[in-house]
Formats: sequence, C-alpha cells, structure tokens
Amino acid sequence: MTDFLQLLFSGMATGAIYALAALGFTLLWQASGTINFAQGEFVMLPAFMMLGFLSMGAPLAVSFVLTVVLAVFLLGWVFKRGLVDPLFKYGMMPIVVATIGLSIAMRNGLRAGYSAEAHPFPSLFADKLFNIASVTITLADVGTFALALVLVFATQAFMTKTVTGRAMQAVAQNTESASVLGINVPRMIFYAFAINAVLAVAAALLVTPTYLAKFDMGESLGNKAFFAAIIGGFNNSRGALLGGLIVGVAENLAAAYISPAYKDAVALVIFMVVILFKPQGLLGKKEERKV
Amino acid sequence: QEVIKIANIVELSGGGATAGTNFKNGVELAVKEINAAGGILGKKIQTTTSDTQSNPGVAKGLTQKAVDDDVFAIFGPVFSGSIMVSMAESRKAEIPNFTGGEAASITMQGNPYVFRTSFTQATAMPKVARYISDQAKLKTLAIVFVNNDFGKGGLDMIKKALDKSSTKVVAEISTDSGQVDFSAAVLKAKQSGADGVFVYSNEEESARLLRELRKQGWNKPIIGETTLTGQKVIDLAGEAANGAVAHVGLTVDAPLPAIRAFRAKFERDYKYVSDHNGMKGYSGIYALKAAIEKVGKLDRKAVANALHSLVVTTDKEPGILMNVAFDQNGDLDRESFLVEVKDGQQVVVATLPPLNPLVTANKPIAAGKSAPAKK
Amino acid sequence: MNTQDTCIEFKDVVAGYKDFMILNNLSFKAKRGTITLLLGPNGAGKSTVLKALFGLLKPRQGDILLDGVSVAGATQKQLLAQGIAFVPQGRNLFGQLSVFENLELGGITLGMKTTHERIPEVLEFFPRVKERMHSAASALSGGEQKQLEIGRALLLRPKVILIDEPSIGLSPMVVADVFKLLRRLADQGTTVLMVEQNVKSALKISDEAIALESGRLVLQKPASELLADPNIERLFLGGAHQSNAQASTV
Amino acid sequence: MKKFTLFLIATCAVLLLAAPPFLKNYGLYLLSYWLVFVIATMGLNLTVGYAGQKSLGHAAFFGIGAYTVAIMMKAGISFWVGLPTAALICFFVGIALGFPALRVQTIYLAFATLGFNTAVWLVMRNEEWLTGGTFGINGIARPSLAGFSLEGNLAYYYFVLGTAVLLAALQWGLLRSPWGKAFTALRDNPIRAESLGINTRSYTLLSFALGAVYAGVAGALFASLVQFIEPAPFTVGASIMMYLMVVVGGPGYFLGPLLGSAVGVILPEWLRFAQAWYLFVFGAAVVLLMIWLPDGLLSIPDRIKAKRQAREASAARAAAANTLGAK
Amino acid sequence: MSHPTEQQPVLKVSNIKKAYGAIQAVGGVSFEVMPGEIFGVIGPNGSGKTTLFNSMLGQITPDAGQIELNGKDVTHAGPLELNRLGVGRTFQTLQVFGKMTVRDNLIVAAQEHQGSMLSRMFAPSDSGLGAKADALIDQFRIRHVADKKAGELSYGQQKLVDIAMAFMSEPDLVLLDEPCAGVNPSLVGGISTLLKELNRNPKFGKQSSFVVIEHNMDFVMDLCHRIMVMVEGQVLAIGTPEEIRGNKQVLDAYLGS
Ligand SMILES: Nc1ncnc2c1ncn2[C@@H]1O[C@H](COP(=O)(O)OP(=O)(O)OP(=O)(O)O)[C@@H](O)[C@H]1O
Ligand SMILES: Nc1ncnc2c1ncn2[C@@H]1O[C@H](COP(=O)(O)OP(=O)(O)OP(=O)(O)O)[C@@H](O)[C@H]1O
Ligand SMILES: CC(C)C[C@H](N)C(=O)O
Ligand SMILES: [Mg+2]
Ligand SMILES: [Mg+2]
Repeated sequence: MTDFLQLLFSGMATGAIYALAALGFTLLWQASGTINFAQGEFVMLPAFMMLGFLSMGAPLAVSFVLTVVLAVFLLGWVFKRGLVDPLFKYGMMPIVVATIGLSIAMRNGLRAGYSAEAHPFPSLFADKLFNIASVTITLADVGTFALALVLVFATQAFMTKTVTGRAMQAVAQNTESASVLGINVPRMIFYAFAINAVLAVAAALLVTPTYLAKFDMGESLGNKAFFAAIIGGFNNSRGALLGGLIVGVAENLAAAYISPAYKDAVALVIFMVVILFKPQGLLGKKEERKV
Repeated sequence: QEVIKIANIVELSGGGATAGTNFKNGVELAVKEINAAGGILGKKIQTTTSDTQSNPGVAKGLTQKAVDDDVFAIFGPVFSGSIMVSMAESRKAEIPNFTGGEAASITMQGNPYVFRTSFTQATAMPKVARYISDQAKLKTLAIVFVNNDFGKGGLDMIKKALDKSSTKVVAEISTDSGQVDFSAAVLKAKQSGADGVFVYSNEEESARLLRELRKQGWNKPIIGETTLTGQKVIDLAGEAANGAVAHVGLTVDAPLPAIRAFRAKFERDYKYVSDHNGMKGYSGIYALKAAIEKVGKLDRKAVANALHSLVVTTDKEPGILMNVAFDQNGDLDRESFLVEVKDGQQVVVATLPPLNPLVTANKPIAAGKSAPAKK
Repeated sequence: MNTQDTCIEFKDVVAGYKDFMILNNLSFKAKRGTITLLLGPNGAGKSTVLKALFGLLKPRQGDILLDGVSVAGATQKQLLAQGIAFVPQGRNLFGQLSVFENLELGGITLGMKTTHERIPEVLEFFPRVKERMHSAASALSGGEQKQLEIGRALLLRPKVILIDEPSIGLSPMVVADVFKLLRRLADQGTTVLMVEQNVKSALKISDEAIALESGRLVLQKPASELLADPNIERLFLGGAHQSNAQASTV
Repeated sequence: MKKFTLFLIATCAVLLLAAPPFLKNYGLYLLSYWLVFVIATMGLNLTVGYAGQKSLGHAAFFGIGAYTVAIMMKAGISFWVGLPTAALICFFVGIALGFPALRVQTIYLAFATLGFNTAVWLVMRNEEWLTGGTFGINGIARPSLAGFSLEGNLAYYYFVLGTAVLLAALQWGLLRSPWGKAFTALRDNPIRAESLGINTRSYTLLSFALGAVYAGVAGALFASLVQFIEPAPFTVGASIMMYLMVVVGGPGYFLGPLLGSAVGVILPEWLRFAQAWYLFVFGAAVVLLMIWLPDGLLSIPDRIKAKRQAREASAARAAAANTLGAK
Repeated sequence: MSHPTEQQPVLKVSNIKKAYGAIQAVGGVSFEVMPGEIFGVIGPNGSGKTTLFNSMLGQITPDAGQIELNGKDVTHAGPLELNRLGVGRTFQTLQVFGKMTVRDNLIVAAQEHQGSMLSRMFAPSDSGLGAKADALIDQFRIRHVADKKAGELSYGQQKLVDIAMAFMSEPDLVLLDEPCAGVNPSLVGGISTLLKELNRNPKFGKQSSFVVIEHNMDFVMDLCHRIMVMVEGQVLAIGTPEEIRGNKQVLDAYLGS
C-alpha cells in the first residue's frame, strides 16, 4: 500500500509537469484551432533564457519576469506574425508542418549556437523532503502540483468565464463570423499565443529542475504533453490536468506492476479505450452536429 | 598525399548529441595540437566532421561518403548501434575506423579495421563485477539499465561476469533514455531487497536516478560504470551523487599529468569540462598518430596491422592520456579507476591494473588531493 | 435628419476573389431609411456586393461610400462602430458556444452591460431561440440558427443592416415577422440592404429594387413599380428567362 | 498541369536513369535512400493527401516491412518471398489501424496512429528474441534478381528505381480510376460521401492498408539497402518526418512525394555545408517553404493555372455583363 | 393530383421518436409514402423535420419506432445501406465536395452504383457517367461552372449541385431538405418541373417517390401529392394540398393568415 501511494504521488508530481506542458496545447486548440508541434521547444527556450539571465546575475524571480517579457515577444508576437498569420487560413496541415520545422530549427539552433549539454536549473522550491506515512514527497512535487492546478483552473476560467476568452474560442470556431461581429481576430490570436508563451515560461520554471535544461528536452516533454492533452480532452483546459495526471500515474504503476519496458504502452492502452468510447477525450466537449 | 584526411562521423544531433559533440571536440583538439606541432610524418591532418543524427542509416551513408573522399581514417560514430552498421563500409574500403562505442559485439566479428577508444563492455564489466562481489561483497544486486544497445549490452555483460561470482542479480530494471520519473525503478530496486544497485545509463538519467534514490531513502551501495560518477552527473544530481562508486575507464579527474593537461586545454578551448567521450576522441587521434609513425608511411593496411599490436605510453606520447595497448581484435587495454563521489567531488579510490602485462602503470601526480593509487 | 439622402454608394466598383473579378464597374446608390432589395440569379454577385461593402473583400477599383465617406479598406470593427451590421448567407454561428454566448459576442463592440440589457428584447422577438438559450448553437434547427443570427445583428441597433437572404430556412410566419420588423426599422430611419430570392414577399416591403446580373447593374426601380410590371415579373419570378439567366451566372 | 507533370516526369526520368553511373557510392546510397522514402511517402500521400486520414504512424509500417524481410532473410528465406510477405502483413495491419479512423478523425486520429506507432516501436525494441531488440539485425544481404546480383550500389539503385516506378504507375492507375474520386470524396466530406453510397468504411480502411503496403515495400527495400535495422528509424519522430515530407511536397499531388522526400532526405545532406547549423537551416527552410507555399511545392503549377483561369473567367464574366449592358 | 392507391408503400414510417435530453425533437411520427408519390413535409422551425429525416436515413438513431422500405425493415440501416437500397437525399446545410469540380461531384455521386468495388478499380475515370452528369448539369443550368471547384460557387449554385447529386444514381426514393432555399425563383420553377419529370420517368422501371421538406409554400403546394404538417415533433395533419391549405390549425401553427 505504501508503495502504491509512493507511486501514486510521484506519478502525480510527474503528471503535473505533463499537465503544464499540455495546457498550452489545449489553449491553442481552443483559442486558435492550431496545434503547435514546437510546444516542447516553447518550454525549452525559456528555460535557457532564464539560465541566461541567471548567469548574468539576476535572481530567479527577475529572470522569470524578464523571460516572460521576452517570450511574449518572441514566442507570442513574432511567432504569430511570422508563422501563424500567413498560414492561419490554410487549415491545420501547413501550421502543423511549419511548427515541426520550427521545432527542428529551435532545437538544433540552440544546440549549435549554445550547447549540446544538459544544464542544471535552480528549483523554485527548497530541497525539502516530507515523509508522510513512509511516503516521501519533495516540496518541489507539492509546489509544482499546486501551481499546475492554479494555472489550469485560471486558464479554464479565463477561456469560459470571460468575454475575451469566449471571443478567442469564437475565432477558433469560425474566423469569418468572428470578424463580422467586430471581434478583433488578429488580437485574439495574439492573446492566445501570448498567454501560451507565459504558460510555457511558467512550465519551464517548474519542469526544468527535473527535466534539466537541454536542447532536446522539449521532444519527450512535447510528446507526453500531447498524450495528456488528448486523453483529457483537447478542447478543455481541465482535460490537460486530468490527462497529465493519468499519464504520469499510469506510467509509474505500469512500470512497477506490469513491465518497465512497456510502461508507455499502458498509457496508450488507456488512450485507446478512451478514444473508442469517448472520442472527444474524457472532459472534452462533443464535436458539432454536422447534418 | 599532401594532407592526412580524417573523417569525423559523429552524433551531433538526436539522442547521441552530447556524447558525439564531446568526441568531436576531443578529436578536433588533438588535431589542432598535432598540426601545430608539424603534423604526422610532416603532413597536416585535415578533418571533416559530419553529423549522423544518431541514425545508423545516415552513419552508413556518411561512411560511404568518407570512403568516396578517400580519407585515411574514420573516427566515430560513438553509438554502438551506428558503428555496428557503418563499420561494414570502412572494412570493405580497408580504412581504419576508431569508434567510441562500448558494446562488446563491435570487436567480436573479426573486423581488422575497427578500433576502440574505450574499453569494451567485455573488459569493463568483469572489473566492476569483481569489485561488486569481492570488495563490496554484495550478496544480491539490482541492476538499473537504460534500454538501448549501450545499456542492454552492459546488462548482458555484467550478468555474464557475475555469473560465476557469489553475487546474485535479483532485479533487472529497464529504463528509457530521456526518462524523467524514476520512482517506479527505485521502488522496484527497494522491493527486490538487493544489497546494492548497479546503475548503467546515460548522464542525465543517472543524475535523476540518483536523486530519486536519495529521495526514497536508499542507503545501500550505488555502483556504476563510467557514466555514473562523471562531473556532469555530479553537477546535475547535487548532493544525491555522494557515495556513488564507479569503475571508470577514462576520467578527467584521474590524477595523471597527461589527463590534467588535457582537461585544462579542453576547458580552455570549449569552456566546459570534457566527459570521457572527449577523452576518447582525443586519445584516439594520438593512437592513430602513434601507429602511423610506427609504420613510417601512410599505408592504411600497414597502419591497421600495426595498431593490432600497438603499445603507446604517455612518456613518449602524452596525448594518449594513459599507457595503452591494442590487441588483435581492436580492443584496448589500460589502467582504470575506481572512483567515489565525496562532497560533490569525484575521488579516485583505487587504480585497477590492466590485464595485459605489456601496459605499464601510469605515474600519478605526486602531490594531489586525490588518494594515492593502491597497488 | 433628412431620410432621403444617399446612405450607401457604390462607384464603379470592381471586386472579386483573388483574380476572379465578380463585380464589374458596379455603381448604385441606396437611400437612408429605406429598404433596398438586391435581386439576381444565383452567382450574379449579390453576396459579393455585401461582402465588399462590409470590408471582407477589398475593391480593386472604384470606391464604396457610406454617408459620403469612403469605407473601402475599413475594418469590420470600424464599420460596426459606424453602425453597420451584416448578416451573411449560410451558417455563421459558433457552434460549440451556447445561444446566449453567441448573442453576447454579437454585442462585443457594445460592451457587456449594454449587451446584457438588450439580449432579452431581442429574444422576445424570437421565442424559439429564447427557449434554447443555454444549448449549444449547433444543436439548434436550421431555422432557429438563422433566427439567432438575425437577432445577434439586431442587438446592435444598427443604422445600416446588410442582410443576405434572411428567408433561407425560416418558416413563412417567421419570414413575415422578420420582414415586418425590417420595414419598421426602416421607417425609423435604418437603412436596409437586403438580398432575397423570396422575391415577391421581399418586394412588398422594399422601397427600391436593384437587379444584378454577372456583376452588373441591370435595373434599378422602385419596388412597387417592379411588382406591378408584368414583364419584369416574368423575368425574375417566372423562370422563362433561360438564356439570360444562364449567361448572367458566369 | 498535365504538361507540367509530363515535363517533370521526363526530366526526372532522364536524370534518374542517366546520372547514377557517374556518381560515387555515397551519391548512389543517398539516391536510393531518397527513392525508398519516395515509395514510403507515396503510400502516406494516399492515406493523408488523397483520403484525408491524418496518419502519424506511417513509420510503423515502414518498420514492419523492414523487420519482416530482415527476420525472414535471417531465417534463410529469400528476399523475394519476404518482400510480398512484408507487403501482405502491412496490408492487414493497415486495415487494423484503419479501424480507429472509423470512429475518430483529425487530431484524435493523428494521435491514435501515433500511439500505434509507439506500440509497434516498443515491440521492436523489447522483443529481443524476434527483433534483436536494441541491437537490431545486422548483415542483411541484398538479393539477386534473375541470377543478377544486386549487391553493388549501382545495381541496387536501379532495382529500387524500378520498384518505385512500378509502384508509382500502379498508384497512378488507381487514382485515375473511380477509386481516386472516392478517396477525394472521403477526404472532402465523409458524411455526404456515405449518403451517396460511397462505402467510407471500406475506403478508409483501404486507404490505410494501401498506404501501409507502400510503406512495407519501402521498409523491405530499406532493410536491404542499409543492411542493418534497429528500432530507431521507425519511431514516431520518423512518422512525423514522413508527414512533413508529404505536406511539403504537396498532399494530394501525385508527384508530391518525389519533391517532399527530396526535401526530407536530400536537402539536409545538401545543407551540410552549413556545418553545425545545418539542421537549424533545414528547420527554418521548412518553415519558410510552408509560409511560401502552404499547399506544398507542387501547388505552384496549380496556382499559376488558377490565376489564369480566374483571369479568363473574369473576362468571360465581363463580356457577359457587357452584352447585358448593351441591351 | 392523383393519389396512388392499393399498392405497398415505398416508405413506411411508424411512430418514430427522438429526444435530445428534455427536448422531444420528434415525438412519435408515422406516415407512408406510396410509389410515385411526392410527399411534402412542412412545419415551423424546430418542429423536428430535419431530425425526422436524419432518423429515417440512418444519420442518427431514433429512440423508438420503425422504418420500412418496400416492406423491408431498415430502422437500423446506415446511410450507406439506404443509399444502396435506392434512397437518395440532400441535407439542409450545403454538403458538396468542395475541392472537386462540379462535374466530378456529380460523377462521384453515382459511381458507386456501377459494378463492384474491384471492377471500379479498373473502370474509366468517369465510370461512364460523364454524359449523364452533363445532362444534369444542363438541366440545373450550371454548365458555366461545371469545371469550377464546388467550394468556390455561390450559395445557390452549390445548392443546385447538391440537389443534382441526389439524382445522379436514379434513386427510387429521394428525400430533399429545403431544396429551394437560396435558389433563384426562375430555377425554383425549373426544379419543380424537373422533379415532376423524374417522378413520372418510366425509364426507372417504376416511378420514383420524393419526400420534400420545404418552407416555400408555392413550391410545395404545386408539387406535392400529399403534405404532412409537423408541429413540436408531432404530426398535426396529413392531407392533399387543398386539405392542408384549408386546415385552420395549420394556418394558425404554420402558414399564418
Ligand atoms: N470564395 C470564392 N472563390 C471564388 N469564387 C467565388 C467565391 N465565392 C463566390 N464565388 C463566385 O462569385 C460569383 C458570385 O458569387 P456570389 O456569392 O456573390 O453570388 P450570389 O449572387 O450571392 O448568388 P446566390 O444567389 O447563389 O447566393 C459566383 O460565380 C461564384 O462562383
Ligand atoms: N443535436 C441536437 N441536440 C439538441 N437539440 C437538438 C439537436 N438537434 C436538434 N435539436 C432540437 O430539436 C428540435 C428539432 O430540430 P430539427 O432540426 O429537426 O427542426 P426542423 O423542423 O428541421 O427545423 P427547421 O425548419 O428550422 O430546419 C429543435 O428544437 C432543435 O433545437
Ligand atoms: C552516450 C554513450 C553512453 C553511448 C555509448 N558510448 C554507446 O556505446 O552507445
Ligand atoms: Mg449569395
Ligand atoms: Mg431543418
């Protein structure tokens, strides 16, 4: 039982990391109908930006704020202007492929221009262990989990409870109608990508101490996050959290009780079951009626 | 021939990028030095570096390209999986090929043109095994390995080596490269009730594993091979690395003058501390140099032949880093170290003698903070 | 305010989709506080006229004036601010948002306070829609969706309404109601530019009729005159006008 | 378009037939590598480009083909038995993978196929008794054809070329037949298609199965081209690259895979002069290419054609309008 | 307007029900369509007409009830099977193949009725349907856009393509959901004439039947043999156009005064 709880809690901590990365996927999908295959790199780059500011002597909090500003500009504005604007009207495929290209460029640009090594990253939380009923958790686990929770629910509330959030959804569902109503489509898309950039920086701050800052950290992070987002429901921010937790916990339990070599397969089986019975994901809304 | 062309075919992107980049940097450092000192037999070395993307199919193509370019020798790839494929091409073209791969099978196929720059797992693992059963006296052992050809090969070899010993392997725990959460792996190790754990994985994963071991209160021996106690791992794992013991073929922390010199030069040029892969590439070039000079002419076949019984010492050739001897298979032999992490520092606790009597012991730096080598 | 000045004016407008020019030097005027009806065969370019006016297509040549000021190149937001509202042809709702949320977004340029005040008024007019207030817009029937769309535009209390075939999908009683409402709005000073294929009923409430073919103005007459003219009736209502209908739909 | 296609085919044919004897080993290897991917992405183009099924699991079939041939050849069975077996296995596994597509579409389908790819990869990696696990299978021989050895790089190149041409011809025939329209109908509007009697179920499954066959054949050729296989080239990442190749080349364009694979396989090699930055340049090039031509490289002639037609239509419309005006 | 009698109905719908949560979209609808009959369905917005269509055509599963086609139970048949059994349809929302030309849209609408799947692999590109497609293209007066992509047509033009597609395979029974919406009056008459022609066409071996949902009363009254009026998911009345026109309830609920 203790073992099980240990696995459960560790899995939840990892799951919270996946959820943070997955949150960006769900946000962009709801708010712009796009999928960003460079989402993992969108977490990787801020991690290095923060390291850069840190190495210049700025404290972590200052580095974070500076990175948010820089990321909103680069990953928000520049990305939107340079890549999303010209491709938005051509549907999903070109954006997907362009972001695949972007992820290759970002990953390898960082490697060639900076470093192929893994770099340690300071944790926001003190290195403290709790021992509750012989289950060990770190302060970082708890902190990451709590912050993930806050971010997920804040995003969800923003998207569904505010008019701006709904206007962003409207843009994703029917761009022309949105502009006919006077919704400032480019601005809504910018908001979506700006918020995504902020979330990515937050994710970077929380995940990099475990993931380590490395040029290819985004690859596996992005994959897992994609898993998580789909399982939870792509069109719902809470789905990201649920999906992340499921993937994190399932992996751990599978590795311990079934087969470590096939641990990824277990999450897949869960997914297949989900998709067959609830194609829109656990918390996702049904697609529109078409006839 | 005006210059000596060398193709450097390494993992610069994909999963092997860290290892490959180090290897490449080592090669380039050595080449720069040799060229500055007048080259080999008066001829300058010219290297071209290409990236395999950690993909064996690409590595094979690049090796063919090197053959087309009529290079004198090929360095890399570093990943066992890639050299296993690409060496067929260098063999066909009869070009000496130095690899950074550790998998035992590389040199077990009678390829007269493949040479190692590090121990084969067939050499390294028995040394670790001996430490585990004779010195650490562990009755039972859990093995955590990374599930790729490197880790899997190591697993097979250490199991074989432990077969005859008093240590029993009670758990084999597979992990993935790039894995983040090691709680299940550590839990399994704990559940197995083993007296100690043997860790065989890449640097970052080793660091995460060490942290998880500490988190879950693991207080039994942690033993590894080469990667476990690297400076990188210590940097990444912090305190959690303390107490880990490993057998290391090459380490920049070894108290040897040649290695100290190398470490300083590498750090000067690349602004970071080399790992063992950097040392592999660097010493590999010097091994080639020694062989060419021994033959006295640029004849690939003769050089390959010479390499098969080559013995190089740091007295004559400091670039070789440690006294070394190659054998008929292309495997090499030299002293190695047993190190332990103490207070965030890699400390050499013992120097293990080479198997081949031709290899003479290295002379350590007299006054060092490291413990003197036991003989 | 003089209700008889020109409100909308097209001056030699050439516009179309990429390189395919649909409107060829189209010129016409529509007076303030009247209902101007756009008629024409399928593919004549009626919807294109409305899209060009609402800034969704940029004219290649010519100019589009609103109250004497050029609006070619204006954004939808600016146009809405000037009091123009547009109800396009086809489906234009946000299917996954609720009926209420769709209405809210309709008033996004007004601010939420005003919008929330006006929503009940609009819903009074479309009881079917009111009943479905909290269901997803895509769950509504075809006609209910159209009603919601019209309501969403009326929320703005626009000075100018561009409305593209409102009768599609609406049951006859609702069509009559909507037409009556448009008439009332026009009488109160709103300018209506409407496209309709339901020609007979539409002419009855319209002031002026404009007929397009192949992106050209072929006729502009008071609606009453047109209703009375037996020849014209055959041309547009009867279906005998084959050869021309064909040529004009190019 | 027709003229352009013919011109492109003719130029390619001349180059592909005449140039190789002047190339060295590496060039031949690279060209063969490219052709193998042309075959694989031709299959994916059928699934994704024509039938509109978002598949991110194509590399799994590529792998299944490669492993089938490798395992069979290791067991002493001829390549010529292995090749059709690989195709057949892929056909049936392709049908199986089609089933999720009957329930889910777009990103959900992309993910189901991605999951399938991961599962296949895990089997390749973990079932050492069958696949050699991470060590892979080494020393896969190249076959001989009618007593003529294909061991040499040039001979093998022509063999791959021949296969590619044959498979392209078959696909051309298929797409010109009513099947081609049925696939397109399935892509454009599956609901309408079904109400018109188009068996969307069968066509969906077949689009996967036929796509998989191409990948399987390509995999078989790949195995004996590289003469070694391990799980790495068959990961999800490889599937994503194949998807990229299809989209960059032009999804739903017959010759799209030819150019797309060139971008995916040859462009990075050609960019190697950029040294450490070459993959960065490659990634950036893909982004720019997409921005320039969102519908793929082969949409250029279509664009030109569309422009010309639009001009003609405008003129015709203006003329029609004038006759009205004169009235 | 004769009323065909003493024959087995082509379509027999018994007590179809469909609810969405608390909303009873269709609440027990029964009717029969006779061979050669043109059957109209009218009713206010949201009265359940489209839902009824979609339940009959296998697009959604009804909660209860039974549907028989020529005496065969097809309640659980999908859209595909129904099409194979000779049922054609259009949708209320535009449903064309946007990236195909108009001509290809028509060809693809009937090609699956030619030969077997395997034989179609070797059939000519237009499955021998080119002439037929051209004939319909002319009938619907869309010749000038025949080679344009259907997605680039105006609303009304797409509507015409949509209707034409339903007739390509010469179905025995055709269900049309608001065929006239957005169509120019000059063509509404044309469609009416065409439906009458097809309805009587002896070429089909037997007469074909139509079920038409439409809000255009002139069209419905002129065309249909019988009309069913739906209100709130229920059948209010079924009768000849004269009967319906004279029905007070119908006037109140739907037509207005
Ligand atoms: N997106 C588009 N791309 C290219 N051509 C288009 C597009 N939309 C419309 N057209 C063409 O423009 C012409 C006019 O279209 P428009 O929609 O203005 O016609 P309309 O008069 O509104 O017809 P309807 O009565 O059928 O709605 C048509 O010939 C149509 O083919
Ligand atoms: N998917 C759904 N979810 C919830 N309610 C639905 C759904 N589909 C239809 N309805 C409701 O069922 C009722 C009947 O809808 P239906 O589309 O059948 O009406 P209709 O008679 O075709 O109307 P119209 O003339 O406006 O097209 C409507 O009130 C509608 O809101
Ligand atoms: C990165 C290294 C640990 C790889 C190892 N040298 C191998 O044989 O594959
Ligand atoms: Mg229109
Ligand atoms: Mg309806």
